[in-house]
Amino acid sequence: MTARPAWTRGEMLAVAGSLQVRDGDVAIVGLGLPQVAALLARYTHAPSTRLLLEIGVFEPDPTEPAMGIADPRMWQGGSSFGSMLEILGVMLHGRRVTLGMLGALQVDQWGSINTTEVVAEDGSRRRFNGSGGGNDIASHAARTVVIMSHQPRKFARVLPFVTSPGRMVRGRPRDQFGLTGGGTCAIVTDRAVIAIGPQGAVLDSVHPGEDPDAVVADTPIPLLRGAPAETPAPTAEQLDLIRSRLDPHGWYTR
Amino acid sequence: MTARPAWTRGEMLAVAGSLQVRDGDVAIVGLGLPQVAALLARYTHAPSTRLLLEIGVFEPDPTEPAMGIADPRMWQGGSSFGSMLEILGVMLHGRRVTLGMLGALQVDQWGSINTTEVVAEDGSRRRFNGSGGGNDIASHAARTVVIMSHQPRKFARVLPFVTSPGRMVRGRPRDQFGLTGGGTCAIVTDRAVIAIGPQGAVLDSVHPGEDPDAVVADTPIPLLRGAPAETPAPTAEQLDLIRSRLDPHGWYTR
Amino acid sequence: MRAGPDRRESLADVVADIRDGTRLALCGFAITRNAVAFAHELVRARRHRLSLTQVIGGMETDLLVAAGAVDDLSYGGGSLDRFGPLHAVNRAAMAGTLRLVEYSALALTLRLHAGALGLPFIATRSLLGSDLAQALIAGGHARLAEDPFDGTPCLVLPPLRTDVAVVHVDVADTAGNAVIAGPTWSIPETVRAADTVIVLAEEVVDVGAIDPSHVHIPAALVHAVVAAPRGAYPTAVFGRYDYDGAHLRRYAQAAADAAGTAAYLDEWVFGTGTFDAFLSKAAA
Amino acid sequence: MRAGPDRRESLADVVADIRDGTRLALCGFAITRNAVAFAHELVRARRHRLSLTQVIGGMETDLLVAAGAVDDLSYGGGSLDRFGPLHAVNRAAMAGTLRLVEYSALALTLRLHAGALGLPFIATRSLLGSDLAQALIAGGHARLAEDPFDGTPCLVLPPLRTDVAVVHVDVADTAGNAVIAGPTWSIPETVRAADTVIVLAEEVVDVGAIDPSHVHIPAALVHAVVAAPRGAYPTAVFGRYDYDGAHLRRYAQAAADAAGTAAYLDEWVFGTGTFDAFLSKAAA
Repeated sequence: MTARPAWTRGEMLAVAGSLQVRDGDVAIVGLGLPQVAALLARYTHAPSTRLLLEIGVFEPDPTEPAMGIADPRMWQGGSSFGSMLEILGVMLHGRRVTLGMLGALQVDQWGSINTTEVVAEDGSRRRFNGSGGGNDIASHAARTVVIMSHQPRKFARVLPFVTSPGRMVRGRPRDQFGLTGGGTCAIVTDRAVIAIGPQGAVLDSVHPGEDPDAVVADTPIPLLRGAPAETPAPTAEQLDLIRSRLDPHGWYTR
Repeated sequence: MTARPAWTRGEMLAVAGSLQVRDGDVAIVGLGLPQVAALLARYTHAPSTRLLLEIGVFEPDPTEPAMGIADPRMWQGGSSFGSMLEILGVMLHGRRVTLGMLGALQVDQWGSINTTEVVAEDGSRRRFNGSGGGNDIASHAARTVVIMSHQPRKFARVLPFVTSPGRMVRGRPRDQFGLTGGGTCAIVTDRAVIAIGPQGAVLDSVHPGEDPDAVVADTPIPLLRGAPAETPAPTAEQLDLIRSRLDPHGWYTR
Repeated sequence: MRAGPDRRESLADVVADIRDGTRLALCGFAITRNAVAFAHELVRARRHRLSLTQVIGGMETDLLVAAGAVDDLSYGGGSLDRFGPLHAVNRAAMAGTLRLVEYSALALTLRLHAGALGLPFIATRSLLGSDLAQALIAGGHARLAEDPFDGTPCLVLPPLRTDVAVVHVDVADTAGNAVIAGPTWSIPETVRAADTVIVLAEEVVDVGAIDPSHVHIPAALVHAVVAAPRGAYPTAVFGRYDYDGAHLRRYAQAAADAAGTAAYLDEWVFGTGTFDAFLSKAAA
Repeated sequence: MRAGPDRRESLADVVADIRDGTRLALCGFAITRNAVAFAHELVRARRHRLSLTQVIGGMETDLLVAAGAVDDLSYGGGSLDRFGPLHAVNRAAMAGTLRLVEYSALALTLRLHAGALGLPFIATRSLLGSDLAQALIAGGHARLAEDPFDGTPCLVLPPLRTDVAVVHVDVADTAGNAVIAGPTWSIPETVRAADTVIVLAEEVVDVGAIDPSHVHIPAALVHAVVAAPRGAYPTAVFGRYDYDGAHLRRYAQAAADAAGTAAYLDEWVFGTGTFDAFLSKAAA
């Protein structure tokens, strides 16, 4: 019997996501959990991380949780405000961004991302939000980390739509297309961290209490099981930051 | 015997230049006399002219004479300040500029301009200020007017250097090169107005007191004499504006 | 400084000048700074066959599509942030009544930037390898090319211009010089790529009241200035008012199906008659 | 808002980091906002073989060339406005000791813009038909191309980046967020195309003292902030101080020949030892 963990799956996801941030990263983050994970990193092990928001905000320091990138709460404390061309153009396309953190509707084994449309089992299509800056971030950031919940339908060997390219696209390495960034290096879920390397997807770590085989079974893409580590459990400091400051209403982590 | 005119050659040049401005023009003006001529037009027959300065000034309304485009006196009263990319890019290259007014070291019979280097009779070369925004203005303004003093050495059938293209370059119409603006439509000097049309240079008008034949003799480019009109003489209002407001120290017109 | 032309107009007047088939650009972003007052008036004027361009779609986009005003939409995606997706856009696209041309946010911004600058075309390394690029190339909106200097693959995009851009700003003077507080996303490029720019402003001030170093949209580009206090409601305007989460949620729920969408438009757009009445009803 | 890193450095420190052969970009324009304090320090440090880029050259450019610090200069022309031409630049170019690569002001700005944005290349319709284009094409700095969408001729330019850009601003905070009053010509593109940005500021303020909506150069791009009050003298800083016409005239007269140039440098740059001493001497 396992003791009931002292954190939610969403909290574990935010913490595991935050660990992908390296101190000194220049990071562009997408809507939702990536925002929480990036801010958590900045308040803990990666204080000199510089955050950028595609809407045109440099180094925000929000004091309230936000409903998305377009929620002015997220821009509070910004060091300067500019345009999207400044963030996605000068900073990102100009190769000054070391880390992109993105959500995904679906991913494949090379970390390519679909945020455009899904196809149900009956063949019907359903549209979603499209790229926004997602394609640009996945194209140009030195590293891209995908943050999403771990549901089998969110993994696909062949995506119905490649919104944003991973390490390989259509069987070819990404640099053959002229892409400048390094591509997806990790898919962080609420159960595990899947590293995307030259050989494809590798189970890098499973979160405390998760069984690697069960995770693999619920991950319907080619995935090297290997001998995954256990993801560090959330610390009291991390949980306190999430609960008191970053997501007090539990919009993202509960 | 002619009575001594009640104005200087420079004042006549400023006035003749100003008459090239049409009310409603969006005009980019170069350093010196073009500034005086454009402002004179705006204060007289063309009040809704919108002036732009390549340095990044919209609609300046200076109250003091300036030593050039980079003299902050010239920016006073600007409606807004922006960048060169805004003026030479969005406004000019984006085809919103109807009139460019430029000085020139030398011109040819198609209104091409040299502001880069001249070759003396002994073959020695002498460098000048280069293009600045001049090439861009001559390339993209719907009409370009050259304003300069009338000296034979400033006219050349074959320029030693084409800094800015006129109506024809190297024997080919300008649009064959992909240029978007209309090219030079007039060369205004302190003796005459030379129109540049599909057939080349035509003596459009001579200033009061000038002999058309003498002007042609001092204009060593192919020039159709025809039956030139007399340029309207400066009015008292124009002279007063020049002397009291636009060029009180006579830097440009005396 | 001269007084400058007085470009003030009423919302009704500027909407009257927009014809069916206009290539319209909007400047809102999800739940912030949407030209909702303008969108309402356009819906009530029953304009059709608009060709819409917007880097990131939001409530204004969804309202116009919901009303059947839009034939095609070029965008870089969109949503109501966590309040929901653009239901009307997604439904119309699935039904085939709306032609979608989809970009990344940067790629569409670059097309507008090229349009603004009059560049013959613009090259990027975004979109490469994606299905977005495949669809754009198939539609004639992009081409694969080689960098002429180093031979590497890239994507070239044609400039994009529109007839009219509508933007909601904080302050504008009567001549059109406009100021935006906070981030400006693709507003600079969108307004500069339009032949006609309509500025809706929270506050309209005299010429001379704005520091010329702080102007985001120069008067030389602006054709009409419309006083529209709270005109972005229920979306947010940074430093002035928050989005109304309850109203956004109400809209997102209604827009989830066609009947709900029609009922929302009837009640909140057609039924109110004016934006002031809409604001009063929403505040009640 | 967080305090941000403290990027303040002394002028001597930033100049010490600039090596012979550096690709340096300057941001002055003729007689306005030249980084004269920086240029003096660089001359005194006897740097050589610099590769200089500046959209419009001015006094700072001429001083560095006069001191023999520059091997090549990419520019769009330049002058001291009515005070004179860039004598040292023109003389060195004629003598063959300075390689000039000449553009129009827009074309060079576009190259820097492409460098800033990481575009593979950028297309323009400036320069077409001119001898400037001929020379650039011959030098590998431009190519004729066809618009891939409509087949019309245009010119394509490769992106241009530099190692270090130096800019004189009005106000900067200690983290590097910088504000410029008045027009900004090609400063935005020049600083964004550099790997390292050095900001010289009339005033250095605490983080938080600058309205983030008014920042022209975001701290994320800046590597050093140097307090340099009156550091643009004898050129002008809009709203703060005028150019010194008498000193500019003195320089232009001296620079008309090599001996006068050397004498000017000896007296006003080497002889003063520090920029403060130069300011005191000039005010005497």
